[in-house]
Amino acid sequence: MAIDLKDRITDIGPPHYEQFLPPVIKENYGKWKYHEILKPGVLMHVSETGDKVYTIRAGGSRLMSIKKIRMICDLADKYCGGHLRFTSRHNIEFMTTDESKIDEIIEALAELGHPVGGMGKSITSIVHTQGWIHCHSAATDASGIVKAVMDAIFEHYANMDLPAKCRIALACCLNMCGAVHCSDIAILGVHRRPPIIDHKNLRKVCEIPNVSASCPTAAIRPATVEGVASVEIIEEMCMFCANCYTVCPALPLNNALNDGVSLWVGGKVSNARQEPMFSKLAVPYIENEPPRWPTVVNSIVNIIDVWRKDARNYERIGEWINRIGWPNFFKKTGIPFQKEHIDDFKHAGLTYKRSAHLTY
Amino acid sequence: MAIDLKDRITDIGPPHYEQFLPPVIKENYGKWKYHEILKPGVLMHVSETGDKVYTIRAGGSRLMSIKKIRMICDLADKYCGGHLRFTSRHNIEFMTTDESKIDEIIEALAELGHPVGGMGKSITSIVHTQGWIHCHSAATDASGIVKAVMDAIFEHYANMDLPAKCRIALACCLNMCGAVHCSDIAILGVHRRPPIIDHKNLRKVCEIPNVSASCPTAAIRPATVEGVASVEIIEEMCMFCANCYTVCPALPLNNALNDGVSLWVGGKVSNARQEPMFSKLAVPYIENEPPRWPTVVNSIVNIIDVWRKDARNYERIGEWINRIGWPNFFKKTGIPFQKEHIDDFKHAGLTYKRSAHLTY
Amino acid sequence: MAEKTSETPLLDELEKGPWPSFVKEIKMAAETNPMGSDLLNLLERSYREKICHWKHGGIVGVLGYGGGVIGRYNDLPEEYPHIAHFHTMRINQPAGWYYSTKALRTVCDIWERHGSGITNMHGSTGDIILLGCHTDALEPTFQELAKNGFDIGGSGSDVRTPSCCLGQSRCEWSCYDTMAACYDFTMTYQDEIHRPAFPYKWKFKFSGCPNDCVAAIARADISFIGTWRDDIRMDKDAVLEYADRGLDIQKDVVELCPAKCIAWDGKELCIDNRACVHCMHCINVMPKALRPGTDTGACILIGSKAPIIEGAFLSSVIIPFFKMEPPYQELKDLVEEMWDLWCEEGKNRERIGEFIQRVGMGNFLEAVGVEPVAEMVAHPRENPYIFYEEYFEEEDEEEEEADE
Amino acid sequence: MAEKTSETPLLDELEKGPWPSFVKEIKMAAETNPMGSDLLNLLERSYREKICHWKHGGIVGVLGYGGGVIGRYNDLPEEYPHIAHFHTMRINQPAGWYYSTKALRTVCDIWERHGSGITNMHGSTGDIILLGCHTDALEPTFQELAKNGFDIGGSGSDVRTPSCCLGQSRCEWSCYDTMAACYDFTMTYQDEIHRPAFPYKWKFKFSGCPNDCVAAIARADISFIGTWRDDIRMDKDAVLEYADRGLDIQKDVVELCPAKCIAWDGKELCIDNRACVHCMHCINVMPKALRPGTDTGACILIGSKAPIIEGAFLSSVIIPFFKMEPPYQELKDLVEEMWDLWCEEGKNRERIGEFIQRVGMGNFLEAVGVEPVAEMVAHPRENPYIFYEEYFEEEDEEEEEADE
Ligand code: SRM
Ligand code: SRM
Ligand code: SRM
Ligand code: SRM
Ligand code: SF4
Ligand code: SF4
Ligand code: SF4
Ligand code: SF4
Ligand code: SF4
Ligand code: SF4
Ligand code: SF4
Ligand code: SF4
Repeated sequence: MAIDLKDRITDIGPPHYEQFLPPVIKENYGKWKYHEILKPGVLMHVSETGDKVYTIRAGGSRLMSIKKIRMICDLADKYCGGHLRFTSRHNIEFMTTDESKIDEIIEALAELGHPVGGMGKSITSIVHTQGWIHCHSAATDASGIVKAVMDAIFEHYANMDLPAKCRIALACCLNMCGAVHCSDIAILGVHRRPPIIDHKNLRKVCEIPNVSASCPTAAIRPATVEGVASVEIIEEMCMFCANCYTVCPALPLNNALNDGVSLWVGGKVSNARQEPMFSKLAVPYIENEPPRWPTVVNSIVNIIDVWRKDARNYERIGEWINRIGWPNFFKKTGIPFQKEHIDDFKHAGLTYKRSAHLTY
Repeated sequence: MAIDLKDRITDIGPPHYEQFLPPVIKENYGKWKYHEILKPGVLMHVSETGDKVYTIRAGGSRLMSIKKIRMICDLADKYCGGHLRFTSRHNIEFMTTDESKIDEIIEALAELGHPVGGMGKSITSIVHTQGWIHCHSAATDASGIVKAVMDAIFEHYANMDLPAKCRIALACCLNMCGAVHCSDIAILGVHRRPPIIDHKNLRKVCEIPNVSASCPTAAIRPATVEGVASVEIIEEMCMFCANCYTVCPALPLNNALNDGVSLWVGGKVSNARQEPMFSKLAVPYIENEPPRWPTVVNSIVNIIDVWRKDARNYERIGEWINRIGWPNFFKKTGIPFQKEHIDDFKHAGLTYKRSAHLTY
Repeated sequence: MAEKTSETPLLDELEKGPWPSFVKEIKMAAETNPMGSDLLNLLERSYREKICHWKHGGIVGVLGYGGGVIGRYNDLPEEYPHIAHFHTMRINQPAGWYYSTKALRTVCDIWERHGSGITNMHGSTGDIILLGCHTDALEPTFQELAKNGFDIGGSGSDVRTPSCCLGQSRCEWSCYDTMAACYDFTMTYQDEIHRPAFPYKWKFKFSGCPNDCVAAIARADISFIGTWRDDIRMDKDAVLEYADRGLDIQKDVVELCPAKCIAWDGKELCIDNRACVHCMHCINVMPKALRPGTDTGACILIGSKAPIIEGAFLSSVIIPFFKMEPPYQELKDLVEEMWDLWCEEGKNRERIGEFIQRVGMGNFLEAVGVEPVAEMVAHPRENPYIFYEEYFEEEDEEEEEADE
Repeated sequence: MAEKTSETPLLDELEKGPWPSFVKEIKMAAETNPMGSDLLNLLERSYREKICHWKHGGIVGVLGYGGGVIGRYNDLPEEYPHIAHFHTMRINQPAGWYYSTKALRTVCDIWERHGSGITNMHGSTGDIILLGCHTDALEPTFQELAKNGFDIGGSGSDVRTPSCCLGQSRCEWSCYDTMAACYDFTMTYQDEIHRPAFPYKWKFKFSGCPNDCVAAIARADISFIGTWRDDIRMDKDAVLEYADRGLDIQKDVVELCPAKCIAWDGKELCIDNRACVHCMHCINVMPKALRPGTDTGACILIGSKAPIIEGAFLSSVIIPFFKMEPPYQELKDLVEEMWDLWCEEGKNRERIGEFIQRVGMGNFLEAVGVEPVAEMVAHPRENPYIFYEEYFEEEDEEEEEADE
């Protein structure tokens, strides 16, 4: 295909945001004074100037057709002067200065299939990744589990009935696209079988020294197999990280029988109260159960329920566990504690219980 | 020397403790009910049986001549029915059931040069090691600094005038004999110059592969030097741990010009309130200043003074710092923060400040 | 009877329930574009077989750019020919994800002409993801987008599209103008976004306050988190109003303050601002009564990333407080200093966070010319393995630098 | 004029001041034994030159024992001939460091006859240290001591002399009989104390309660820390007495409770014992009012050590609660199980704590037959690098053990 280099435009960067701001936002930029959540999914910001803007937050499915985007544009044209925004968690926000329009907007959104909520002490959209929709590395689907989980915990999206915010995220493999590692609840796709080596092609598609070097546990060694130069993998050294597969397509880890999902809890990002924390392993493995992953869904519902009943006001999951202790988390949720929960990576020793601070 | 094997006694273990217990201790063993500190260095334990025992704790110098031990035995014979004990921190305890004898015992101890104190919210004896008195590895003396420091902070030994207990320990090299690594204040002898290799003798006294293997940073490599098999050391990889010297006498690290002392703060052992903690680096290096190490002494006096004035009741040094934050510790004590304070060993990353929780 | 009513019975299950359904979205796209129906069918197959059908990506892209397109081919191209090529294009979102419907419609129109009509609004890094493009369509899509003001983001070892919270545009807590900063850095580093030249990826994220609504501390090689140095502003009447309305200030604010620096006697709230660690909690609970101070700026942190391969990191403090004023020259100088060092000494696929950990924070600071300060550490070292750098020699009694 | 009044002007400085002076002690020893004066002079020289004059130890000892004597020679034997040999003998202290004056005098008499007359009461591990012995005198000293009931402790790769807090002998908080346990373990492992056969040293320490007065958690390969499972015993009147005497219970007790499980309304103290983490603080502050419960035992932790070479460790929980009843057979079985594994697979100079870290706690537990429980970790893993041990094969759909 011939490319016309003359008129070609590059390196222009994104459009400047200013042109997209609703007038009330532009005029009160930097002048906001306080806000209130008027009801689930509806936020009022009040400016030093006395101006007010009402924000209606609608759940997004992230994967959107252009048809839907156009329908949403219609809505924004009708009620919001042709402006809208998305949030850092894939939700869609409609802003208006006209308080009386709030309910109409909510109704219109409902017709489009987009419920309003996810504010304050609630669960908002699940940050997630590609899964079987697009990624070669996925150990599970993304959008499907997300949909199943959100359906099951929808009441906590639509109502502010939790002790604190609860942020759920999903990543379909250990690359962890998204902030999965710091989520109140993280759903993580895992492989459990070492790469099945495509000996015939390996040499053609990958450089053997690079492949060996890519393995963090040094499980991969150059080897001649059935006469061709290839590699061998010491299976019991493999921790299924897929770094080798990222580097070399002849080492696929995807495996229908063994891939699945692990659950992690207690992470957070904000500095509010306790410092940001990583999520920790709760359930090492649940097999893939498409289309609605009932075991994953039930496990999450259970964790949320136990937390909801046991936590104090403003205690996010990790903060709650820090107070009651991990042994009580396992006791109260009924999740069995296993060998897999005990860290054995580089800093493992620092995760052992190095005091006699125990409950009985 | 001929050894008579017939009557030789071995593997008898220590004498059974029971024979050494004062009668009141034996009779009330396991029946104690509560205690009170009557005044500095004097403890009263009350038994379920109504019995009481008074304990007078005298500072020990740890290094003791048999002459002194005999004098102390005389004292114990006179006042304590011929019994006494030592504590886990080298102090000497005299027990009596006769409250009226307490002051006499204190006076008699004073005559022997052994002051009474070290209980409750005070500083007790400094746990320490051999230093130049006996160890080949010592980067500083032990008993000398300990004496100088105790003289300077004696008021806090003799009075209970601190926010909480303060436990000081000294180790004369990185082997850290003693619980130096978990002390409120730790004094640690440090080498700062890589081993000076005795090429001529190395091969004779050590096995070269063992020597190379002993270095945790792989700074040591076999090499032929001036015609003899020996090793070479990549100086900028040396962190002065002396592990090679422990394994091989031909690699001495002791060095008059470069050896000295580092100070560490904020450790604790007990589970009371906060969990046990390691001490952290406060002052990376102070040169050896025998006989009274004034810079070490002044630095410690300063840290104790700042803590004493700033801490809340029951806050040990580490707990106090955990509340005010390390930046404030450095600010308030005036100790400069340097590159050396930033960890660069295996788990270094976990010591970086991974949040925006800062004071300004 | 052999023919079932639907070809995607498993996926159809995911049309049920209150949450918006991505399956419905794919079906909408499929109405007008066969890529959509191929995708639907292939996904149904994945649901049946419990495995994905995408091959390891190849290198595809647009002329002169080294990233921004993720190549993707399915492993059954005969059966699903319309998505034999199914690349994604990462398109820079506008800062704060604000759009006019006009701009959005333009993107839709272009994507209708050239691609699958399926998008992600947005990807995890923040880009508009155009999902499903044939190799031949990449360049025309790009040029049409460019003519309409949109550009491609990053992938591979380059700067990724920076992102930010909505900041001062609608949030009263934003301690600097996140959208302005994000835009400015994005424009300054166009070359680094489009032409990968680093050991690995580099992400900028900007949050206006310590609530960190873009999760900057968890997933940016450099994280700018707004904060303030002076006192929390307080409206005493509004405090009482919250108390009157039933807020248990003692339990819900005072006792949760991590610095334990708030006191409340039922009438007055007292904050020891020198002890405050700027966590935002009290402000979050009483937005009408409390606000960050007016001496505002950002705490700048470095090095967060996902777990591959050293384990996940959170960013760590490198500049405790910085007045975020354009053109941010000092910051850019520092960023470039860090890049130079990392490019010179970083290993392939080594993120800056891993690099710092490998060479040591102290050495890193020295190399980029930043003074160590106590704010950079949670606590000083616990181990005694200090690399003292100089020693005296017997001969001269002079301090010598150990050669490095 | 050339002759100074004292030969040890530097050390003399350390005779001043209120704290007991070790210099005076050496001088006392020097009165009757030339080893003392040689030591004094050599130390003065070290003070002048800022360096020690001891050579790396050689292997010396008593017949049939592999440890307990630290060989020491000075590097200037011509000048300091009496301490050319200056070994130390480590003698087991009695549990709890109680003595009769008779026994102590006996030790002194023996040491007067054979050694320098200088001791450490006691060494850091807990032994009586007889400081300064000629090689020839080792065996006679040992045999005389043995005849009087004393034995030699450990050094090198063996079990070191166990030690304990004074426990129930004088402390109301002791949750088990520390002295009995310490004595029992010491006697059981005589062979392991005297004949080194391990990869490295092994230390037992016994503390009666979580105050941990022998610092067991910081410096024992296995640490026994007393604790209780039932409720803290409370004397309500005594609580009020403390309050009356001016104790600020809210500030000094309630607010410092790490479990935040105490409430005080000015009249009654309420403890949520299921949330209590058994830290001892409230009990420490009000010993007359509060006491540990009566269902007592010990929390057993493993693996602490000084920093060489992996960095210092604290011991970590291996048995959350154990009823400490003689003959402690289950514990001894576990200890021996651990020794077997460590001897088999430990590297030379690798402490058990380092060994566990290297092979992984999970694998270690499996090998010694202990079930993993959540009490063993501060928190579960944060990284996703799980060694799943089994997987299904396509052919059989059966779960297969990956061969190890
Ligand atoms: C719109 C959005 C920013 C954006 O530029 O897109 C946003 C907007 C607001 N955030 Fe946020 N946050 C947004 C993502 C986040 C994230 C990032 C994430 O979840 O990935 C975080 C960090 C989460 C974490 O810690 O794991 C975040 C942590 C907070 C917090 C701290 C909560 C806590 O207690 O830990 C607050 C304070 C509060 O809600 O009281 C907050 C408060 C707010 C306020 C009240 C700020 C304001 O004055 O306007 C905004 C509405 C709150 C609400 O939804 O309840 N925002 N907020 C993001 C909406 C996401 C969504 O669609 O649900
Ligand atoms: C599209 C996206 C997921 C999504 O559905 O939103 C994505 C998709 C991929 N990521 Fe990612 N990453 C995406 C955001 C992230 C994030 C989140 C972020 O940027 O805030 C992270 C974690 C933060 C970080 O950078 O560490 C992330 C961490 C990774 C990693 C691990 C990097 C590491 O240092 O640990 C890899 C592996 C790699 O680079 O080889 C990776 C690799 C990949 C690749 C290119 C797969 C590969 O191995 O080649 C995925 C292509 C999938 C596909 O077929 O489209 N992706 N990736 C996100 C980009 C969309 C966008 O531009 O807006
Ligand atoms: C005698 C001795 C045990 C022994 O068998 O020898 C002992 C005896 C007592 N300790 Fe201890 N402790 C002894 C070493 C320790 C140690 C070990 C050490 O320092 O190396 C610790 C851990 C230190 C640490 O955490 O770093 C220790 C931490 C405690 C604590 C916890 C203090 C805290 O707040 O952290 C208490 C409780 C208290 O004092 O309130 C305590 C309380 C006690 C009591 C009150 C127990 C009792 O009811 O009898 C005893 C007298 C207290 C006093 O001296 O104030 N004892 N105590 C040790 C005396 C050492 C000395 O001569 O000074
Ligand atoms: C005598 C004593 C110090 C003292 O003055 O009290 C001592 C002295 C020595 N220790 Fe120690 N250690 C002594 C208690 C300790 C302790 C404390 C304890 O046992 O509670 C520790 C820390 C706890 C631990 O075990 O980790 C300790 C950790 C070390 C280490 C580092 C071990 C490690 O794994 O990190 C070494 C190095 C080695 O083993 O090669 C060491 C090595 C040594 C050697 C044998 C030097 C060597 O490298 O060969 C020292 C002989 C000095 C001498 O000339 O007498 N010593 N050593 C202590 C024994 C007295 C006793 O039996 O009562
Ligand atoms: S998390 Fe893994 S599988 Fe999912 S999109 Fe990212 S790289 Fe692909
Ligand atoms: S998956 Fe990871 S651990 Fe396993 S062989 Fe590949 S690179 Fe090594
Ligand atoms: S700390 Fe070092 S120098 Fe001091 S006694 Fe122990 S091994 Fe010897
Ligand atoms: S002192 Fe330690 S780091 Fe230095 S060469 Fe010797 S073993 Fe290696
Ligand atoms: S990070 Fe702070 S400034 Fe930005 S949107 Fe969130 S709360 Fe507002
Ligand atoms: S911002 Fe956080 S630390 Fe500061 S006063 Fe408020 S709650 Fe306390
Ligand atoms: S550890 Fe506990 S039981 Fe032992 S002496 Fe100390 S306070 Fe008493
Ligand atoms: S023992 Fe410690 S944790 Fe338990 S109630 Fe008392 S102070 Fe709280």
